[in-house]
Amino acid sequence: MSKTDVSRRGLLKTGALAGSGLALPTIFTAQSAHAYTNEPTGSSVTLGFNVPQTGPYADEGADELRAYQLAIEHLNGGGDGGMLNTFSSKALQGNGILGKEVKYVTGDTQTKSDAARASAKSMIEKDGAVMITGGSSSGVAVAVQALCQEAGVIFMAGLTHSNDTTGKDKRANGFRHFFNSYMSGAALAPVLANAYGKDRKAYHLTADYNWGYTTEEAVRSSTEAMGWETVAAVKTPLTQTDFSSYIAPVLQSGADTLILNHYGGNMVNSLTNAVQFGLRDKQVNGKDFQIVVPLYSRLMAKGAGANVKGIFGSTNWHWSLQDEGSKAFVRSFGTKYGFPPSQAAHTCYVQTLLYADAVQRAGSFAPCAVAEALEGYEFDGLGNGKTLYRAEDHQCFKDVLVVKGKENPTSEFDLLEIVEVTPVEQVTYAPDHPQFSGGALGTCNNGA
Amino acid sequence: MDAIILQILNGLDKGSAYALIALGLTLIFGTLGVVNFAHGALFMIGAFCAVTLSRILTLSHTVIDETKTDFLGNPLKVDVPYVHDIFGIAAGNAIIDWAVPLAILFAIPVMILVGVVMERGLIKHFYKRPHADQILVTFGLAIVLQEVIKYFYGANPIPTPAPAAFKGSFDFGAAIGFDPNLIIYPYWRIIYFLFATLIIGGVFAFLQFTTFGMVVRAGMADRETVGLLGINIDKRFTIMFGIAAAVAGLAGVMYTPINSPNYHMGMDFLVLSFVVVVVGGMGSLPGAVLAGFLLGVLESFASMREVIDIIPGINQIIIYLVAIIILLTRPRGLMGRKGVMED
Amino acid sequence: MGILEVKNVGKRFGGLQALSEVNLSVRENSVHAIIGPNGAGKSTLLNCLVGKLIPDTGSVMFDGKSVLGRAPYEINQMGISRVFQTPEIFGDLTVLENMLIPCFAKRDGAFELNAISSVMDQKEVLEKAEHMLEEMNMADKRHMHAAAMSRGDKRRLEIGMCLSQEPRLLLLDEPTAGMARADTNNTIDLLKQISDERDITIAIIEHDMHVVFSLADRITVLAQGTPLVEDDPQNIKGNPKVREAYLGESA
Amino acid sequence: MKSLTKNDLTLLVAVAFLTLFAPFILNPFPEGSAMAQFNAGYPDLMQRFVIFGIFAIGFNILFGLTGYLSFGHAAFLGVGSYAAVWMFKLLSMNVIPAIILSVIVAGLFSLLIGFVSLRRSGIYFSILTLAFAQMMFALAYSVLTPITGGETGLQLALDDPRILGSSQTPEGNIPVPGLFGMEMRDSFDLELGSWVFTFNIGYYFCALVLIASFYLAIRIFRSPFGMMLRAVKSNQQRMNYTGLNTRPYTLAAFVISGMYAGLAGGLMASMDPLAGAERMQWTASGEVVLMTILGGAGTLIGPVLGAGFIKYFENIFSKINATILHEWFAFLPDGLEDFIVAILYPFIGKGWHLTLGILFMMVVIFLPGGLVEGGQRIRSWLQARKSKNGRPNGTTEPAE
Repeated sequence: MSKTDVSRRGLLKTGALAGSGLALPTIFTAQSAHAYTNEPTGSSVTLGFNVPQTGPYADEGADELRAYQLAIEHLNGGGDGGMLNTFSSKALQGNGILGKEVKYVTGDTQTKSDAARASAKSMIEKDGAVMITGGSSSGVAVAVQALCQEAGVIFMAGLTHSNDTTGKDKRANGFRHFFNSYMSGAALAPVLANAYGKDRKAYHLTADYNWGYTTEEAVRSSTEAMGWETVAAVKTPLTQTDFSSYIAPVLQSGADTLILNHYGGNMVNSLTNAVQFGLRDKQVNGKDFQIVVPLYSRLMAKGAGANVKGIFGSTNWHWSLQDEGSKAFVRSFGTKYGFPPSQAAHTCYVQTLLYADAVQRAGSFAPCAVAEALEGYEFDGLGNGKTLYRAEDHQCFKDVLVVKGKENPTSEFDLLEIVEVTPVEQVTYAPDHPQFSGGALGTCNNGA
Repeated sequence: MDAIILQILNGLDKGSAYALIALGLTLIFGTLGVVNFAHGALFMIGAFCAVTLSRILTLSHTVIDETKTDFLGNPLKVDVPYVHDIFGIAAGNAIIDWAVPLAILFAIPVMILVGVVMERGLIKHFYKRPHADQILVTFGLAIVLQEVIKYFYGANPIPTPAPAAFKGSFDFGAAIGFDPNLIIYPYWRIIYFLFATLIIGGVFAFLQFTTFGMVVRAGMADRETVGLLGINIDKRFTIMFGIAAAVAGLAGVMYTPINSPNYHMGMDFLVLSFVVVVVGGMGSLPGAVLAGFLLGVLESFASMREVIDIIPGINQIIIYLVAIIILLTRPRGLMGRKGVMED
Repeated sequence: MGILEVKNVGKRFGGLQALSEVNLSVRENSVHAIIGPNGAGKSTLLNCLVGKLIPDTGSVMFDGKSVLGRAPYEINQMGISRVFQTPEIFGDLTVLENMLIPCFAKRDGAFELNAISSVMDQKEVLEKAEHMLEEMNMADKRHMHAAAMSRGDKRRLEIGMCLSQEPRLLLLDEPTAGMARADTNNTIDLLKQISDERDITIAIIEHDMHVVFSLADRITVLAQGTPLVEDDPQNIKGNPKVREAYLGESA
Repeated sequence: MKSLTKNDLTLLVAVAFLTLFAPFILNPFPEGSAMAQFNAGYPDLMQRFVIFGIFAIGFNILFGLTGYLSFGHAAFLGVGSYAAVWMFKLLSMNVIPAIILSVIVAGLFSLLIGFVSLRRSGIYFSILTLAFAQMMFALAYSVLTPITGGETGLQLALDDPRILGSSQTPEGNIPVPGLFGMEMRDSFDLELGSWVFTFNIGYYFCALVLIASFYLAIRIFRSPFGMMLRAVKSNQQRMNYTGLNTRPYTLAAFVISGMYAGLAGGLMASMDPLAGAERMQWTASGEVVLMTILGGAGTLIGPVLGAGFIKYFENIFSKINATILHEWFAFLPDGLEDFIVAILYPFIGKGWHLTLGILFMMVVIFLPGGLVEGGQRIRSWLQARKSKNGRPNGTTEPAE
């Protein structure tokens, strides 16, 4: 019994030791000694690339990482400079950022919000990253964005398409270059009305989670505004792999258009299933049955193979664009890696450049200074034409591409063709648009 | 009415896939007494047999087409499959087109080999270990197998279409007097259903009518007695494992046109197939098949929008809900024997 | 009126009538043996007595209270302990722990959430367990894993565990099955000693006539699910019906 | 409160030492050195070590003692997190009420699920727990989005009502979880030469909770209740015929381990106020099974070691990429360097799942007692060597 007393006293003692540590700031430097989180003091600055390296989106993550490495190379003055040469801002000199050499660390999001936050935290706490970027899903983007807000670093979102990222879950330290559900709907609707007529009955299959909800809502309201009718909207589980029981009843409902609000593996499977059912060979209400995929990505198109042929969708960017910026980027990416970049690679590359440029213009890595430099900033030459980083919600406004699956692809990367470049005016919305309501940016956080 | 017929049809089709996977799982459990968490991985490897064969068939050499350019402005490199050179373009394309059915022939020896190696190399040492250990080691194996596949084939799904001849769907409704287009079902899924029934029937016939099958059934009933009779049951069980692996593999091969295969498809099916086996009753072959079809049909009904409108989210949980209800009301599943897996 | 009264018990498994019209009365403080050829229904009867099976018909009264429909642990708490054919002990636990568990069960009942105090602090229970081990001559093995002991020791331990609960009725299911002669004799001596020294009733199911006639005060012969005769050992030995049905076969 | 045995006391002191000095132990390499990437002494990972340690300790009370293999324990961690975040949103940013609520909520859920699932044993029990957890995950991810935040997870917002405390800080930010004015995220750096050691308040809070949880686990292991649980695993038949009702014992173990999971979930939310549905998925439950087995099921220290091992793998090992490998082997001739990197590459960095899978198989095959058994084998091997050198040795210690 005396032994326990020893252990209890021992506990108290060690507890007191820990307590005394807190009370001795002369030995311990509290982090508040820095002006902001992870202020780079040496000759280099570290950026954190948080991309899925394991799990179903690993290939997309790998492409994002390639783009980041290319961007770092260009920022440090290596390679052919890529889009630095076409970027409207000439602040960056090719000598790093503010003269500091750019280094990077990587983390694995596993496409899970918990894991993504863990890897982001590790890059912030252990590796001293001053900015976090990347990701290939909205859940991850929103989670990491909130984390960066708390930690006091800048978050430059990668591939995230949900309205919420710059809508109800927006944060002052987070910025998104990628387009969103609303823009997809707004860009697609006129093209669809043009191609398929204004008298259509649509059947939505929607992934049963946040991104699915916002995409369905956006596409629905835009197409209904064009005169389409929505016959039904059915939610499908994230873990679903065989969509036959959802697709089989579509024809019975009298719908003549199927809209697949799915992404990734869900989209590959639902589209494959729908095409397999021969829906596109059918005639309903005297019209050819059609399928629409609001958000396309190249990896998804690759997974769905020949099934994408002739199917409309939207993307943020495509390598076949012929503006100078896109051409420069495709050239340096293609030369380095042997194949053209995906839209995920593009947005990640651009986000890195935009961040570096903002720091350069602000003259500081302090998140609030960077945020201020990005807010309301207008630029060009990065592949999407004239673009605005809107101050109210930190969303980029730029042209949106409506694409369609190519009938005769010449290679495994040549799967989509651009149908229309929807001008930015058509996809712009008011900051308080109902689809983006709730939530507030808050104030920027420099951290401790 | 038409909607219900359609979902029954659909449920039978889904169920045939579940039944096929659960059948192999039960076969292994029933004969060897091993809970094989790597069974989903066998299904996945089967699917990748189809991918591999189609890759082999499309092995190419590059020809430079000077008239076209690639995305960087260089002359376009065109891949020409060797089968084009050997059989001519038309015949070559036909062979590539039929890669999935051809993969059946390719997969059978591969899967039997995989199964036998797995049994001799690993499972054999776990007959006497607790079920928990078996679950854990095969779970580890499943992780390893899927990571190996991912290393070689990437994380993205790989499209593996059915032959062009099976494109489109059959109009059941029109055949039985409904309006056209009300009850349609894809040809390939009908083929899958028939294929599954064939395999299930084949396995049952094999166990019922061959001497080998009789010994195995006796072994499933009472392993020790058969051992006492001096029959080399272990060797037969190895073969049985190979057969179970082949069944899982073939299920995978034929599944590729339905869903593009990816490295985690085995894990996706794993939980579900265990639910099927447990609902059917551990160790009962007819139970596994029955439960497969039952869950397939119920899942189809639960995904009807009329049902979801009444009970939101039911499509998310139906499988688990059924599993819980059955296990609580029928402790040994639908057709399970007493005393199996209760320690 | 015996301490255990079995009246008209019948049990059917599908097409097999395992027990029918079983009547049995075990007198207090006696040693009562139930014998019979294989398949006579001895084990089924035993399972009906301890709550593992519920008979289709009839009644089983222990000390004037019905045991039917009660769970095994409840029947145990009424004062019936059971020794199995193959010793059922806690193989992963030490011998001392094996003995502690029935002692705790005796003191605390069917369930007690006693998660904070250490086993080693429960002085009176510890003492009782140690005492019982000594009585069983196993004190030197107290830190051994129970599974590592010989079969005879396991049997002793099991009997000791049952006795530590101070049961009024001890049921034994072929306690010497598979034992060497020496172990069998030791077990017989042990049971004799128990029966002599304690205020306890013993019911034993046994195959081995040597054991039966060494121990029993009274014997019931079971054949094809129904009692053939119930009498004193000397009368049983001479009973021609028994010789024919049972002893004749085995001789 | 009576005595712990000498072994248990040593173990407790060792755990206390390891956790309290973790900032030093986990940062053995100087900042900026090539080995610095193997340092694990940053707050987030240290917090994870101890939080998952608590989770695994709790899981072990169920699995290690009773042998009931639950494949749905992550669900309790999940509901614990949700409860804590809701507490932050509605009541106050103090972690104490949040953690208390998460333990209670997890306890209630485990009572309900345990009551139903424990009607069956063996693999049927595993499947029942798996089914419940998957249902909870699926619903939390989709239809329950208003309560759980769905895909993005439940997080704090600038307009949370928060009865005790303010919705926003004066600077217009969301307040952070704290304990009577100490913010969980606050850290102090100690620089000694080129070494930097970080002391984080949140970590020390978790560490104290871990030590308390570990102490409680020792008490449970050594209590009559713990002995009964081991008896359940060993022989349920004998339990029943000894007048013991096994069901309440297993249910109590299930609820206790569920509450441990809830505690871990509450702590996780206190360190990082976001609760995602993925932490309830069956793979997350599988992870805690891996931790417990890898460390050594049924032992006291094993689960803590296993948790640390897997989290280290996930967070440190996974970050080694090809560039770093090339740096390591740069001293070799080019051809050889590429060759070695090519061989190692599939197993490290993003291939860490593969290595973990192989390792896990190895442990199950060769070391069923996990790392603890490995340690014991090494120890007895060393002792055998010692005694060969002339000193006789006593019996080996009973397995811990």
